[in-house]
Amino acid sequence: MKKLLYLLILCALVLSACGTMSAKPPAVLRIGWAQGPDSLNIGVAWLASAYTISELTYSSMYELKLDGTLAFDLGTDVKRSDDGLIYTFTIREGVKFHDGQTLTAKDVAFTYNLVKDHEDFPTLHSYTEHFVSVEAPDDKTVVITLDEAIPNIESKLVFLYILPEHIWKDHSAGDAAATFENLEMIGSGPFKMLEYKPNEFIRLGVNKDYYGGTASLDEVIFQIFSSNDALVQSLKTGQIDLITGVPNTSVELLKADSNIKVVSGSPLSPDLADIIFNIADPANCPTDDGGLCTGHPALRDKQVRQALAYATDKQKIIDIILLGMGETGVALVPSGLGEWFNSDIKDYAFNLDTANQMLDDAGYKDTDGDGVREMPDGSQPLIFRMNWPSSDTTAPRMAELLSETWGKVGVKLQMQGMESDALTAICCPVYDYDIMLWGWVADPDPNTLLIIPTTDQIPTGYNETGYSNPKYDELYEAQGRELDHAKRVEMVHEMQAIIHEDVPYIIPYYAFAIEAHRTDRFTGWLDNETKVGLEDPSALLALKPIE
Amino acid sequence: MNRWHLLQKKALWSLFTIAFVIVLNFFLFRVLPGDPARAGIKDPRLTPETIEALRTRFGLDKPVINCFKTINPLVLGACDVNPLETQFVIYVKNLFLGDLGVSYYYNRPVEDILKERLWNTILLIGLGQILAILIGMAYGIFAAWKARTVIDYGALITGLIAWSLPTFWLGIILLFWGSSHGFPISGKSTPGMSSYPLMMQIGDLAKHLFLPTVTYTIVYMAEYMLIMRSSLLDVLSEDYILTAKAKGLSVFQILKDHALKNGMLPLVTVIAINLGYTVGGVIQIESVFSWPGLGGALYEAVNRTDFPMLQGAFLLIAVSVVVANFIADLTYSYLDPRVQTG
Amino acid sequence: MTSEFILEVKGLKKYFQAGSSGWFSKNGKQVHAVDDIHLQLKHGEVIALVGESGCGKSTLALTLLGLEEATAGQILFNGQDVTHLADKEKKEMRRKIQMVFQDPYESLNPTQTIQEIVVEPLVVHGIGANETERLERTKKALEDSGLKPAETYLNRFPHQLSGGQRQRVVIASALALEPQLLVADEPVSMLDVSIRAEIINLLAELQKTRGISVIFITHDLGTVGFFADRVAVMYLGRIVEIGGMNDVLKNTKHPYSQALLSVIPVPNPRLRRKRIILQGETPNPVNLPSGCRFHPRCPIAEEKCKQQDPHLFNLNATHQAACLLLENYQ
Amino acid sequence: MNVQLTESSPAAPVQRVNYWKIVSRNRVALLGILMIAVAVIVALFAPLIARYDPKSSEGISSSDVYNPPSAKHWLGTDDVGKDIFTNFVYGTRVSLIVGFFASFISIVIGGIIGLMAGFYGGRVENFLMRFTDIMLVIPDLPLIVVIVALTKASLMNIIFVIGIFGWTTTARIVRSQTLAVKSRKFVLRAKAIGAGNWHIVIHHILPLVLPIMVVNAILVVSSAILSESTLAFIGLSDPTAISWGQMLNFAFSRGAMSVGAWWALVVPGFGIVWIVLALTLLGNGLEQILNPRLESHHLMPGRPSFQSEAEAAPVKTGKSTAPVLLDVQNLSVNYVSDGKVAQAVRNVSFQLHEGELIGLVGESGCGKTTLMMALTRLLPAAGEISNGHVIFHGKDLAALTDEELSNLRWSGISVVFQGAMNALNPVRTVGDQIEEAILKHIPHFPPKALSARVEELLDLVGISAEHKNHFPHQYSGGMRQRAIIAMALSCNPQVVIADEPTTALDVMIQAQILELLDELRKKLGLAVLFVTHDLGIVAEMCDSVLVMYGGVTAEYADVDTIYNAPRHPYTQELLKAFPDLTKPERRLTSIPGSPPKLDALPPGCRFAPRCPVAFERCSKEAPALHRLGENHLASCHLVEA
Repeated sequence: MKKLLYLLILCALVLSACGTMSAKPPAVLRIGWAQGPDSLNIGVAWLASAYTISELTYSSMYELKLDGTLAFDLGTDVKRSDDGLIYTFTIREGVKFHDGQTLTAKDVAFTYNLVKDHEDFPTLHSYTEHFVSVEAPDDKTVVITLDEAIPNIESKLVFLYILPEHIWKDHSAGDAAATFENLEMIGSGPFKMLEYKPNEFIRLGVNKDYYGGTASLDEVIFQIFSSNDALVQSLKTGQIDLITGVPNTSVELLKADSNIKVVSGSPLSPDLADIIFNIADPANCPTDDGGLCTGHPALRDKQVRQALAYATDKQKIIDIILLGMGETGVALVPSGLGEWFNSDIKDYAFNLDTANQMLDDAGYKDTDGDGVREMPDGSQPLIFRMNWPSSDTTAPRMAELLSETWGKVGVKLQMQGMESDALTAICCPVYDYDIMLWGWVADPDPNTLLIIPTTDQIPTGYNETGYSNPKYDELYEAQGRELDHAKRVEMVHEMQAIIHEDVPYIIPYYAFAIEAHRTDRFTGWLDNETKVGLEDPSALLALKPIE
Repeated sequence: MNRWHLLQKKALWSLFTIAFVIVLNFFLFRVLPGDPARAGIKDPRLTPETIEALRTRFGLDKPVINCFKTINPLVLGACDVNPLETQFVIYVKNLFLGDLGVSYYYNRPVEDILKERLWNTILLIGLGQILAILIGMAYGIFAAWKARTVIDYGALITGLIAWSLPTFWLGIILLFWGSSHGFPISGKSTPGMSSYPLMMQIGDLAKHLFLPTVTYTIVYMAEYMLIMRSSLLDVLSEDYILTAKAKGLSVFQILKDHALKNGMLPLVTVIAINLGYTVGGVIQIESVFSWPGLGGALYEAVNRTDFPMLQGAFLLIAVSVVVANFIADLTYSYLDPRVQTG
Repeated sequence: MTSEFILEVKGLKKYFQAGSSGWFSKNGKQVHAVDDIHLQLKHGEVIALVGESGCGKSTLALTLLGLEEATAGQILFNGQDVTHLADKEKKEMRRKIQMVFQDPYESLNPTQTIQEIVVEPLVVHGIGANETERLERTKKALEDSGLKPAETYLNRFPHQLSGGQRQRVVIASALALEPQLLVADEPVSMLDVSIRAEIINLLAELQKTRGISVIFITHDLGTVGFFADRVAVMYLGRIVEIGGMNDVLKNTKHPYSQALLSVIPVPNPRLRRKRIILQGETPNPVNLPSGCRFHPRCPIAEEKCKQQDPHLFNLNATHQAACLLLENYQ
Repeated sequence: MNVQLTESSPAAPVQRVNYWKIVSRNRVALLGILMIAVAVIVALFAPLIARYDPKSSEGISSSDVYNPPSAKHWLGTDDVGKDIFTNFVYGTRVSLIVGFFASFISIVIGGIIGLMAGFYGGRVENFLMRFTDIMLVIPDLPLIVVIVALTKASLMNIIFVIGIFGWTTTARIVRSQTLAVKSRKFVLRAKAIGAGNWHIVIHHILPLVLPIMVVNAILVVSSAILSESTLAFIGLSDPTAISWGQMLNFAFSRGAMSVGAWWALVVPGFGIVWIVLALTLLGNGLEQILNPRLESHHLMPGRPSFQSEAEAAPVKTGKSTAPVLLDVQNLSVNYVSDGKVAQAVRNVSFQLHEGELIGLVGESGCGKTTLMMALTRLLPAAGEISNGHVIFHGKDLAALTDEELSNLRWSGISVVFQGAMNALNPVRTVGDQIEEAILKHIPHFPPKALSARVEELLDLVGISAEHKNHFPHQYSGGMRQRAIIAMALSCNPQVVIADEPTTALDVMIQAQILELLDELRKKLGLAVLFVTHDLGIVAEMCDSVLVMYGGVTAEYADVDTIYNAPRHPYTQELLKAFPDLTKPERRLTSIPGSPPKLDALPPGCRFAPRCPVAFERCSKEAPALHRLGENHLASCHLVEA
C-alpha cells in the first residue's frame, strides 16, 4: 500500500517536472563553492559562506558596498546623542519578511537583544559589546543605548542581520537559540531560501517584494563542490556560472578560456596571513592564565625581528605561493580596508646584507661556525620553532621559503604543522612557541584587527605575540572614542606605523580574492571593479540572462 | 560447542569489543594532546565569558570522571562528584539514547549528519565489496584452475600490482582520467539534481558512484583474487578433489561442488579480518572523490578539529566493523560445518 | 641403588580437562587418559607396552618423564618419589630417564645440525668440562648409535639424513646423557618396514651393553618380541594384562589381549587363525563404561562385568590380568 | 621447512649459501630484492642522484610552477616550481625510514606478544589474543589518523604511531607459528632432556618462528609505507621531510588536477607502487619458499599418453579361469618436470580376473601408487603414461578421451583412497557425496529411491542411516573409511582399487575394515587391486601378489609361492624384515639403504645396490622378467634358467 502511494507520488513528481520544463526556463545562476555554510543559524555560524547566504537572505541596518564603504540598508536615518551614547535609528516601513509578515523596529530590537544576551553566539556577540539596551518605542524607531561612545557603530551593525521575532522568539531562551537550525531561514533580503541540502546545494529564489529592486534572476543555486578541482572543472564545462574562490593554480587555465573571465582584487573581508613572533616577556608572563612564555629570547629583540623582516622575500612568496595573485603586506590593516590602510609606510625591502649586518651589529654572531648565529652571550643558537595549522596548505610552502632565506642570515627553523587546536593550546596566553604562521579574517572596520596587539588582550589570549606598547594602547583607546572620522583615520595609520616599526608580526602579503565567471550566460557582471565578493547583493541583482 | 553457543559467545565478544571502543573513544580524545574544549571554540579572539558559555553548551565544564577534572592536562578533582554528572557517564548515557553530541562545525547533532553519511558509505562499500568479491573470486578460481599457465601468471602479476597500488593514488589517477571523460569528479550527486525526475537522479548517482566504486573494486578485488587463487590451489590439491575426479565428475562440477565452498572459507576469514583495514581504504576513496560518507566525515572532522564529529565517526566506523565482523563470523560458521557442529 | 626396582608406579592417574575452557565456558568433564596404573620395572628390564591409540600408553610415558603432571598416584624412581618435583630436581631426574620419540622427522629441530642436537643435552646439564670433551662425547654417542664415522654427520642437518639415520640421531642424543631408563615411544612405526629391524636391533644392543632399563611403547608386538622381557597390554588407561613375553603371547588370558593379538596380521598365508574382531570402537575416555571398562565390547562379558571393576588378578608369579572371569583362575 | 636462518650455528656458512641459493631460484623474490635494492641505492645516494637541492627555491619564479617534464626538469615541477625528480629521489628516504622503523616496532611488539601467547598458553594466551582480536577489529587507519592529528605529525610520531598499531597480524602469525612449533616433538624432546623455557624459546622456537617473522616483517614494512603515504596524503606529514604522500597531497590540494599536471600526481604514486610492489613480491616469494606449494593440482590437464616401445607379446598372469577384467600390459609411467624425465613405473604387466584380489607390495617410493593412479589416469599433471595399455572391457584406458574415461571411472573402476579424512570433502555431508557419485553416472536415478540407495550402501558397510546427513568430521576414522568404501561401491563397479585403505588405522579397526572388504568382495564378486606395504595383510587376504621395486615388477606369484618360495632377493629380504607375532623370538634383519630415487636409477638391476647376493652382472645389465612357473614371474639374473 505504502509502496503504491510512493509510486503515485513519484509519477506526479515526474509529471510536474515535465510540466514546468516545457515553460520558459527560469534564469538560474549557479555559483560553485568549495565549502558550504556550517549553519544557517547565523548566531553560531563561523564560515564566510554562512555570512554570504545571510547577506542575500537578510536585511541589516547597514550594508557593505563593493568599494568597502557602509551604506544604509534597512535604516533610513540615524541620530546620535551628543555624548555619543544613544543612537536613534529610523528604519524603512513596509518591509516584509519572506513569509509575508511585516518587519518592524520590534524585530530589530529583538535581534539586537537576542545577540546581546547570547554569549554562545561566538562571533556576533562581540558586536554588541558596548550595548546597554535596545528598544523599539514604535514600529519604525530603534533606540540603542551604549555604555561608551564608539566611532564605528555602522560596522557593528552591518553583520547583525534582522531576524523575525515571530519565529525566533520560540528559540530565544537558553541553549535553544544556539541549537536552532533555522532551515527556513526567513529573512527580508533580496533572496529567499528555497531548498537546502547540507554539503550539496542551497537554492535561493528571488524575493519579488524586495525593497531594493528585483533581480532579473529567478534563482541562485550555490553548489557545494568538495574539491577545488571539481569546482574549476565545472566552471569550464558550464555546469556553473561563477566561482568565488578560484585556486591560484587554476588562474592561467581559466584565463585561457574565452568564455570565462577571471577577476581578482583585494577582498572585502580579507584573510590576513601573519608571521607571528612570540615576544611575550617572561617577566610579565600571564601565569594566572596558564602563561609559560617560553619564546626564544632573541625574538624579543626588535633588531632581530627587523632583520628577519629584511630577510623575508615577500615578492617571492607571492610569486610562488600565490602565483603572483597578491600584493606585499605591510602592517596589520590590509589594503582591502581602503582608507584605513596606511599606504605611506615604507616596507623593509628584501636585503640579506642589511639583515646580516643588523644581526652582526646587534651582537648575534655565529661563534661556533655551524652556520647558525648564537645569542650575544653565546647561550643559545638562533634556532626557532615554527608552527602552523596543518589544515593550511600554503603555510608549509611559506615555511620552506622562510627557512631558506632566513637560513642565509644564520637563523634556523624547526618546522611543524599542528592541528589548529593544538596550536591554540601553545599559542596564547600560554606563549609556548617561537614563531607561528597563522592569520586573521578582517572586519570592514579596522578595530577588530587593531585591538589584537594591545596589552589588555595579553591575558585573554587575543594578543598572540605578547606585544605591549603603552603608546599603541593609548592610541587604540583614543581611536575607539574618536568620533571625528578623519582624525580616527590618522590615528589608525599611526598605529600601523608603530606595529610596522616594532615588527611583532611580519605580514608577508595581502592575497587577492579571485573570482571567475562565465560570460556566455549572463551579462552585467561587475567585472571592472577591482573588488570582488558576494557580500554586496547588488552584484547579483545587476545580472541579466543572455537569451 | 554448538552453533547457538558460538553465536552467543561471538555476540558477547562483539559487545565487549564495542564497549572497549566506546571507552577508548572517550578517553582517547581526552588523553591525547589537544584540548577538545579549545577545539570547539576555535578562535582565540572570544571573550572568556563566551568560552565558558560554549564549554557549558558542549558539556565540557563537567569533570571527566570522578576524581579527575581533566585528564590532559591532568587536573585532579573532587571524588565525591555525582557520577551521573561526569562527562563519561553523560557520554555513555547519551550514546544509549542515540545522542552523539553536537558537531562543533555544523552545529547540528552528530547523529543526524552521520546517519545520512552512513548510508552513503554503505552504498559505496556494499557495491564495491560485492563487485570485488564476485570478480575477485571468479578471477581467482579461474587463475587457480589454469595454474602455471599464462592466465595464472598474468592474474598473479596484475593482482600483486593492483594490491600494491595506494588506494588514494589509484583514486587520483582514475579521477584524472575520469575528469576528461565526462565523469563527475566529486560528491554523490550533481547539485540541484533532487529537483529532477527519479530516473535521472539514479543515473546521476550511478555516474557519481562509478569512479569511487571502480577504485574500491580494483584495490580489494586484487586481494580477494590472490586469496581465492591461493586457497583454491590448496583445495585443488586436496585428496577429495582427486576423489571427485575419480568419481568421474567434470571439471566444472568439481569446481562448483567441491572447490568453491571450501576455497571460500579463507576468503571469508580474510574479508572479516580486513574489514577494519577496508575502512581505511574508504577514508582515502571518500576524501579523493569527496564522497559524503563516514570516511569523508572523519577526514573532514580531522581537518576541522570537530571533536564530536570525529568521535562519532570513529565510533560508528568501529562499531560497523565489529558488527560486520560478527556477520562474517556467522557466515563462516554457516559455510563450515566443522564450526557448526564440531 | 637403593631399590630392587628402577621404576615403581603406584596408582598413577592422569586426567585432562575435556574441551577448551575459555573465559566464558567451563565444563567439568575429564579425559581419563591414564587411570590407576601399577607397574614395576627392574634394573635392566625391558617392558613392552601395547595397546591401540587412545589407550593412554603415550600419556603414561610423558607422565613418567614428568612432562605431564600426574593427577594422582606415585612414581618412584630408584625408590625415590619423583611424582612432583621442583624444576631443578626434575632436570636432574631427566638426566637419568630419557625418551625416544615416535617420529624422527618431527623430533629433530630442522634448524640445528646433528652436532648441536646431540650436544644439546650435555650443554643443558653442564656435562663435560669443555667444548672438546663434549665433542668427544657427541662423537662417541653417534658412533655408538651406528652413525660412523661421526665426523661426516656432525655438520649435517636432519633433512639431509634418511629416516633411519634420524632415529639414530635421536637415540644418540638420548644416550649422550647415559640414562638409566629409556622410554621409547613407538620408535619405528614411522619408518619403512625394511629398516625397522636395524633400529630395534640397535636399541636391543645398547640395552644389553649398557644395562639400561627400557619401556618400549608399541602397537606391534612382533618387532620387540625377541628383546622385551615383559609385555603390558593397555586398554582405556588401564593395564589389562601384564606378564612375561611368552606368557602373554602364547597364553593370552584377557579377552581384549586375545582379540588384539588375533587381529595383528601375520605374514604367513598358510596360517589360518581365528580372528576375534571386536565391533565398534574404543569408547571415549571421557565417559567410561561402568564396571569393567571393556565389557561393552567383550565377547564373553557376563552380567557382573557391568557392575564390578576388576583389578589385576595373579595368574602365575609373573602373569596378571584384569578380568573378572579369571578371578579364580588358579 | 627447508630454510634455515639461524646465523649463530657453526655451520652457518653452509646455510647461508643454501638460503641465497633458494631465494635466487625464486624469480619473484629475486625481482623484489632487485627492486628494493634500487630503492635503497636511490635513498642512500639521493644527493648524488638528485639534480637540485630540495630545500632551495633559488631562481624559482611563478612561471616555474607545474612545468611539464623537460630537459631541465625531467619529471616536471610541482606547485611551488620545484623539481619533482629531486623531491621524488629524496622521498625514497622517508618511505624507507618510516617503513623500516615502524615495522621494527610492530614486529618487536607483535613478536613478543605472539611468542608469549603461543608459548605460555592458558590465561596469558587468552588475554593477549583477545586483546589482539580487539585491536584487529578496531579500524587502524582511522585510529592512526586521529592520533597523529591530535599529537603532532613529526616523523618520529608517525613512525611510532604506525608501529604501535601495525603489530596485530604479526602477533597472530607468530602465535600460531609458535603454537605449531611448540607442538612439534623436538620441543618435547628438548623438555625431556631437561632444557628450561628460555633455552627452548631461544634454541627451538625462535629459529623456526623467525623465517615467518621475516616474511611478515616485509609485508608490515610495505603496509607501514602505505600508511605513511596515506597519512601524508591526508595532510598529516612531517613538513621537514619530503615524502611521496606529501608530494601527492600538495599536488592534489593545490590544483594539479585542474591544471592537468599529471606528472605531479603520477610520479610520487609510482614511487609508492614501486617500493610496495617490491616488498610484496619479496614477501610473496619468501612465503612460497617457506611454504612450498605443490607444483600441480588435481584439475590441471594431464600429459597425453603415448607408446614409446614396440608392442611386446602380452604377458599372462594368474591361474584363474575367470575372465580377465583388467589387463595391464607393459605399462610405463614417467614424471616430467623442468624437462627432466624420471621413470616411475616401467613395463609392468598383470591381469586382474573377476573376483581376484591382487596385492601390490613394496617399500614407499617403489611406484605402487603411481601404477595405481595410472590405471585410471589420475596421475598428477607431471605424470604421463609413456607406454603400454590398460584394457578394460576391450577399451584401452590409456587412450580414451577424458570424457569417455570420466564415464568409466567409478561405474567401472572405483578407488578406495588412503587417508579417509582427506578423501572426503569436509564441508559436504557424507550422504551427499555418495549421492553425487550415483547421480553422475545414473543421471535419472529416481530421486525418491536415491536416499534409500545411499542408506542401503551405508548399511552395507555397517553405518546406520542416521549418519547419512553427518559431515566427515563427525565420523570416526574407521567410519570414514567405511563411508569411502560405500562410496566406492555406489555405482556397482567391477574393479576396486584400494590404496593402503587401512594405513593409519588401529589394528582392530584395520581388522574390521579388511573383513568388510573381504566380505563385500565375495558377496559382490569384485576384483580388487590392493596396494599395501603390510605383508601380513597380503598374506591374509590376497590371491596373488605383485612385488614392485624401483618401478619394475620384482616378482609376481600367487600368495603361497611368494611367502614360501620367493625367488627374488628383494622379496626374500622383505620377508626377513617383517615381524611375525607367532615367532616372537625371531630376530629381524633389515635391508640396508633405501629404494632408488626415480631420477637417479642405478644402471643394471635397480635392486643391485642393496642386494646381498648381487654380482657383477647385476650392476651392468637390467634383468628381464623371467617366467618361473605358470603363475610365477621374477626379474633377477639369478633365476635365469
